[in-house]
Amino acid sequence: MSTYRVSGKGRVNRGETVRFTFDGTSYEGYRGDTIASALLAHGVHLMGRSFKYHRPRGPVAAGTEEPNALVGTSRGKGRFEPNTRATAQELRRGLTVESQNKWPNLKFDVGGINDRMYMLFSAGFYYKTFMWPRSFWDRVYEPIIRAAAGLGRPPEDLDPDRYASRYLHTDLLVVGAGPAGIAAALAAARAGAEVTLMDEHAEMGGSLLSDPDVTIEGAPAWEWLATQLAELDRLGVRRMTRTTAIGYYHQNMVGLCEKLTDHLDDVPADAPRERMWRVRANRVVLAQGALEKPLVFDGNDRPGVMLAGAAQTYLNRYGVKVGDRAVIVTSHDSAYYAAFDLADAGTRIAAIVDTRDTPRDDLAQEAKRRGIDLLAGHTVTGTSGRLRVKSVRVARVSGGKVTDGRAVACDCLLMCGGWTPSLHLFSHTKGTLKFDDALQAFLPDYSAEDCHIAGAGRGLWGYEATLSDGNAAGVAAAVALGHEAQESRIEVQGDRPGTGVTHKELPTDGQPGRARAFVDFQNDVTAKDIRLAVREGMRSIEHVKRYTTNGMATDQGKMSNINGLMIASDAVGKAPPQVGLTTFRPPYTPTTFGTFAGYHRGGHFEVTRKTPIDAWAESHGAAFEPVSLWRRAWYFPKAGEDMDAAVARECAATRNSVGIFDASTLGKIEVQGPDAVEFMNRMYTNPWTKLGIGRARYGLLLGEDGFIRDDGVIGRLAQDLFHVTTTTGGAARVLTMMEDYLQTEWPDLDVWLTSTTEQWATIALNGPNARRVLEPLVEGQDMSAEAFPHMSVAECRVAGFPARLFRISFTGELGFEINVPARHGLALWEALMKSGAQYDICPYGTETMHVLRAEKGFIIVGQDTDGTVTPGDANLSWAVGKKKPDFVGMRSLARPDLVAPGRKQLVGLMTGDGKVKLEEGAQIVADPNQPKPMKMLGHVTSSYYSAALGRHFAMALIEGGHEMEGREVYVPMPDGNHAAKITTTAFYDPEGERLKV
Amino acid sequence: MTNQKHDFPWVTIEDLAPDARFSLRVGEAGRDRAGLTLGLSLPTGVSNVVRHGERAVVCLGPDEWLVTAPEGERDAIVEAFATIYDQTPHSLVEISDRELTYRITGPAAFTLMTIGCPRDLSRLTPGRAVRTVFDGATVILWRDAEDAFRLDVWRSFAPHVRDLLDTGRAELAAGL
Amino acid sequence: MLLIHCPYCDETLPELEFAYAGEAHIERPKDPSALSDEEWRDFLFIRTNPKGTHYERWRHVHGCARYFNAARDTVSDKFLTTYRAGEARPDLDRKEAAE
Amino acid sequence: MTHFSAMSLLKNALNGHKGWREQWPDSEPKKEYDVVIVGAGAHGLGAAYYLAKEHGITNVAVIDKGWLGGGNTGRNTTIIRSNYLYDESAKMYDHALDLWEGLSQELNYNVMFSRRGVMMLAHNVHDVQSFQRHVHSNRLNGVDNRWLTPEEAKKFCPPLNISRDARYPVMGAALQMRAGTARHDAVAWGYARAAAARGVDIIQNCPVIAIRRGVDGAVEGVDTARGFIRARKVAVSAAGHTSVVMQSAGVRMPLESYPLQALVSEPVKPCFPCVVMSNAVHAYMSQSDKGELVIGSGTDQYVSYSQRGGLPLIEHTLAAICEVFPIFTRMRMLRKWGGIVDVTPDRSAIVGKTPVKGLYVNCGWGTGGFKATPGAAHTLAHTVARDEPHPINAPFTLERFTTGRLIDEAAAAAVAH
Repeated sequence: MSTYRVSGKGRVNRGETVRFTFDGTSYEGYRGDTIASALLAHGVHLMGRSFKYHRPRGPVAAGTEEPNALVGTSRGKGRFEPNTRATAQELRRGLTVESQNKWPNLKFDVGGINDRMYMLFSAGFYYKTFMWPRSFWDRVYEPIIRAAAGLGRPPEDLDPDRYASRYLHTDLLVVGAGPAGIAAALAAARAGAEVTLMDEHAEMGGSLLSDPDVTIEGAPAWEWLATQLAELDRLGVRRMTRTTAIGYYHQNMVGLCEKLTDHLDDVPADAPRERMWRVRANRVVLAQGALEKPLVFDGNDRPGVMLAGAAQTYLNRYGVKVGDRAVIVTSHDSAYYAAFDLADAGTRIAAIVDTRDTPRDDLAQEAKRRGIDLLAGHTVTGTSGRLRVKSVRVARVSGGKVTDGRAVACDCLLMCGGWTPSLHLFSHTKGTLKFDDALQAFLPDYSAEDCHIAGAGRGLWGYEATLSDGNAAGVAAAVALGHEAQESRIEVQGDRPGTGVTHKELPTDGQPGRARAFVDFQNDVTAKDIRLAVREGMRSIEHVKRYTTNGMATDQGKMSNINGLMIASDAVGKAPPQVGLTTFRPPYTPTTFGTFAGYHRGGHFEVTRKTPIDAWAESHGAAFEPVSLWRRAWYFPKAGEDMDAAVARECAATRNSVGIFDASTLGKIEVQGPDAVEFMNRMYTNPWTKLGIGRARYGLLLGEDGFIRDDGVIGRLAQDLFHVTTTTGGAARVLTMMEDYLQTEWPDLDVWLTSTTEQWATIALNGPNARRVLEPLVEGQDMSAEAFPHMSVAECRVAGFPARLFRISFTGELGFEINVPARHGLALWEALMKSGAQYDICPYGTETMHVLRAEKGFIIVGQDTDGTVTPGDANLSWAVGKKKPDFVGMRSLARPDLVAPGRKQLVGLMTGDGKVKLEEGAQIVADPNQPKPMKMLGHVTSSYYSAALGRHFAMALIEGGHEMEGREVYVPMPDGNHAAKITTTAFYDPEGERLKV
Repeated sequence: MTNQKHDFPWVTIEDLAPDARFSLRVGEAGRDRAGLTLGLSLPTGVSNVVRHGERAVVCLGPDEWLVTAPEGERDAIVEAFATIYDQTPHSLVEISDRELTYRITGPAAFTLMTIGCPRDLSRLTPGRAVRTVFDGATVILWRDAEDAFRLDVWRSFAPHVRDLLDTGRAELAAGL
Repeated sequence: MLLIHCPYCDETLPELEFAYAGEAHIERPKDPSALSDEEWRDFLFIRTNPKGTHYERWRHVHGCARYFNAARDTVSDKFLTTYRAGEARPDLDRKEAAE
Repeated sequence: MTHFSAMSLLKNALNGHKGWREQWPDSEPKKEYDVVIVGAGAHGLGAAYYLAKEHGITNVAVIDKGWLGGGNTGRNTTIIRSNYLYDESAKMYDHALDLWEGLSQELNYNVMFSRRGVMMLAHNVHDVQSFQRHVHSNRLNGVDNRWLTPEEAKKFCPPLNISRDARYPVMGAALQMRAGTARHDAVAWGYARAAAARGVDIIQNCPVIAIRRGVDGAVEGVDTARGFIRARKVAVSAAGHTSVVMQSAGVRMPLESYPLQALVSEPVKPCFPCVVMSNAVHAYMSQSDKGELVIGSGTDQYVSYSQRGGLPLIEHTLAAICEVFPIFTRMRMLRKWGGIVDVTPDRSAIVGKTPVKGLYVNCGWGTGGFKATPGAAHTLAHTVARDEPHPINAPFTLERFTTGRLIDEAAAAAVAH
């Protein structure tokens, strides 16, 4: 069945067959195969369709740089992913593979019509048309363009897999376990360095896996490799395979993505699919090797046309020959070795077409020995074949003329346009590159990070050179880490050194304007597209890239960038470095969102803070609302109640008897020290000096810009000790702000700040019966109105627990806030519920709290203020110490616009009959019949139904509102314009009689 | 981590019973006196721990110490510090209920900590403790031994941290 | 993610433990009320925002909780030095020469 | 200028595309211009275009240190909307939106403005209040914006997770149907081509070293890497680099430059029909015409010109995307990149005159500059031509930082642009 499998070749496990399907057909491969190698073993080259022209395509590479052979892969519901590289995905049992971007099927694709009309779809064609008629863009053109674009189909189901992450600190990280990387790791580890070595493939060895016939230090390559890996293990080197270095970040932080289960037949329970390693390395060796370049000629994209090095890899690593009759076209010596290996494995080499005039003598001899026709000084001008290449047109090039064209039959065409040093990660560091004129390649220049580049990444070629260079890099890294080490040369017999030349598109005897010479295979960018872009004024490579989309496909230019640059620089008439190289950007290969999200999915996306009383609320049916990171009980609906009904009941119960509320989320800060009062004076608008011990006061905090930032009740427990409370959302911000001033502006103050937010559970008890519920539980404090008046604080015991007890009210009712150590919060709650049972004590949530405070005109920072509101705007001038020399934000209150008339000020708003609920956020106008855009006076900040008032009421910020009391304004809402009268914000018990108990 | 599978992925996560904990803040001038009050010499240098009987004091910042003691010693400590306040101004705030504590022990404890802690833990040698971050939550991380850690986590963040520790433990058990 | 040396802990630690806190050496005026609107604006809002060495504040928020100062190159993001709050702006040329 | 049309495309297709000429010349600087604009992003190029077209001022140079459109123009996630809260912002962005709608035809360059609708998700009661306030305010300002229930939001954007159990449940959304995206490069190129056709010089790879002022304090011109260029009016539109350029004229700015990252996924078939913004979760996403999911990340915390950006931010961004759209965990990130955004203390732009005679500035757009492009360019041109602001950019002064009359969208709503 697998006619192209070569016996005795490859590293796949012939003892273990693995069955999979491709477009519904079942195939067999071996353990260790990729999808591509297994399909090629069955003679299947056609694996995909290109992006724009829907041209039939086969694999051109044998690694993650593959632009053509992209497939959808699946292992069942929720485990489908598009755009998987068939050349990198290992086979596993039951793997389902589908081809992409075709309809109805891969062999006959209607989208191929685009290919017939290619002259219309030139670079940037869409910028020039689809503009008329104007309305057609939305309704006709764009939907068509969109439907045609995109490669694979998107995932549709929830992903059952997990993703993980870890931090790793290492002395030396070696990226790439080819010959240079292994040599570097070994040299450093031998010198005593702690080393991590990683590689994106399933096994280490890099190009050695494709070159078994070289002899290193006296041993055959694979034997040498096994020995080295064993020694690395002995030396304790951490070796990671199937792991890609995706990005190189600041100060030697490298992100690695390790694929853990995609190659496994079965996924173990609790096993993550992929893991992000955030590695911090003291030194880094980048040994990422080099990528083979395609040659650019008409028809260079047909299935069966692939990189020579890829063919060599399929043969030696997977034991698959990619065809029976091959033509090689090359500008580099390396392809000769591919040709020889294939010839030795039984593929007929119809010709080696060398674009250079004088091939290396020894290579020519070797070709001759094998009876291979060597055509030096030749070019390829075209290919034929629809779903597989059938023949290649070769021609002589002399004196710039292309002559003597003839067709050579073949079933595969192996090309090599030289090699590009892989400098992606180096480029992430903002390291600079310099163009090497001899190599016609960019090489690393200045490095911004502590890293070394080794091997082919530095433009070196041949095993002795790269191995020795790797050794030198490992030694250099070890020395930099403080170890002693000596460089040594690693000797290689039967080495495969080589050089080559770099081309723009190959010369042709055809019409260049008609040539379909592809540069970016996936995005269907041809040489003439690039020349057109230059002709249209795109002179920078970034412009060329963006105009043509060259290098923007899923291989991110690994195949196309340098060829594109060569052609662009030729068209511009400048040297390549003057035209520029587009920046390589992370990730090195596309990486799943899941890997980046890691553990932060579902319930673990972000912390959900819960109070000690949360569990009680949950078991009593509370509805919750998120408030910053907390979840808070919103209301406690009884059977059949909606939110409005529940809130009305909770409000009434509290006003009529007693309500209980979990206020534990309030921020709490202990301010202690001899200068505590001075510190408070400077931070808050209020004066604190005269606040008595055992007394509490409402505190208002501004930003330095004069606008309200936070508020809360502050109790003085001792001469030098304040218990500060903040809003729930403001807790961390306020403490940060206080620390900032204390540490950097006023370090002379003797005062210390400690967060006690979570030390205390805080329960608010409000209502005329609050004292009756509480008093029986209190020890050590006289609870009478005389001994413990409104705005008092005391340390005592409540329900047997040590407590800080406040008599304060955010409702206008007799109110207490009891703070007990958090572990006792729930017990206290239950004790109060029990004590309050005879008064029908009613638990209430944040919504009722909001209504009750609004009835009293108390603001919620962030709801009735929005970062542009001053104390005066919010009716809080009384909270500003008039005699204080300074406090945070005071100077800003005197800025021109903050004292100008027409500021938005907080007022009450009452509609006529009280039946209308003004929407929060609704805008206020003087004349609802004016044309749009209307002059808006302000907006509704809070709006509720009040059980106590028997009507709806609202608060609003209105321009000059304080001067407008009694005036009528309008609130346009979707259901019509509502007239409303401006009032004060003291809606309920304006004289505060209810507190006098 | 293909060659690390032989690591015995064994790790235990325990909730510890609360002890008495205080945040102690005092300037340089009062440091000796404050130490004396605890019957020890306050450690200087962030991450250093000094123990005295069952009391342990870790230096968290230049003027900040975390004091831990058996619950029974709580009142004595409060009273002792109250008596020195006038001569030695300081701030002693009880935070026994602010944090919950997990103990993580076993050969894989170190690896488990690396799922949430960005620090180089090899530099936190046994016997030391620091305030740091674990999966976004501020924690006090104690390294009691090579393979024994403790995490003090703010009460409302603790379930989040615990959840990740449990996930990590399951991952280690799966061998991947 | 940057690595930052905390001058109080004397350790070089990951950025995740730190919070950036804006430009350094902008001292709050002793008597803000004496300032003109323009002077007050300069204090509140005007920032150097240099392309090059930036003197800035950080807080070791998940650590010793101290605010401190740093000189950092905003082009490379590399820290040139860090120093304690209240210390004078370091002479970087001299520092370099000494090292 | 060759007119672009289906006919011209067809004609050229038949002759092998030999007829296309350069869309704009790569000009050498002249000794003197009436106006020099520093920064050849879409804002600067657009201002040059409107100077020429609406004010008849064609002796204009747009100078850039690199290639045109290479800054934030070519690095943003192309979201266009105008449903801002404050009248000042709503008017500016709605003015821009009006211009966006006819821009392809006006420039004879398809900028692919796609009215896909921008949906902003509310995840808590505060969000609901804030977005409702936007909806109300926008309605009275004549700006399209409406409120959707979670179910309506899901219908509009099927990948959305509206489960009540989500860590950040969707409690509703504000939808601006007129909003959408455009092809960012095309905007720069379209303005460049149209400006050049009217005689504007576009000078690339020519860093401005300093703005030169005369003894009277007024602007005299700019010193560049290619020598001094005289001009009595200079407009700085240099985004993240504005502080540095303005400093050379002795003007210190209320600006800080932060690294901002964005990313795209591999391309897939259409699956995401609109733009979704979730400020509470920090997720911003749309799908490009090419099929890539385009995702905006946040700014790093520190001032930087490195265009680098850290890994934790990307991790958080993609966690946020997976929270709101959990079916996308197996999608792959294709590339991420960084830009430098200039941010003012109130997160609103500065467009207008400066204390220096002849010096104008357009900056401080933070993460929201792309959507403003035609509006900013148009009002900047007006300001430069008349030496007084257009009513629409009049509130966006430098003086507001002295008077305290800030336009603080972020404080008002905790909303990112």
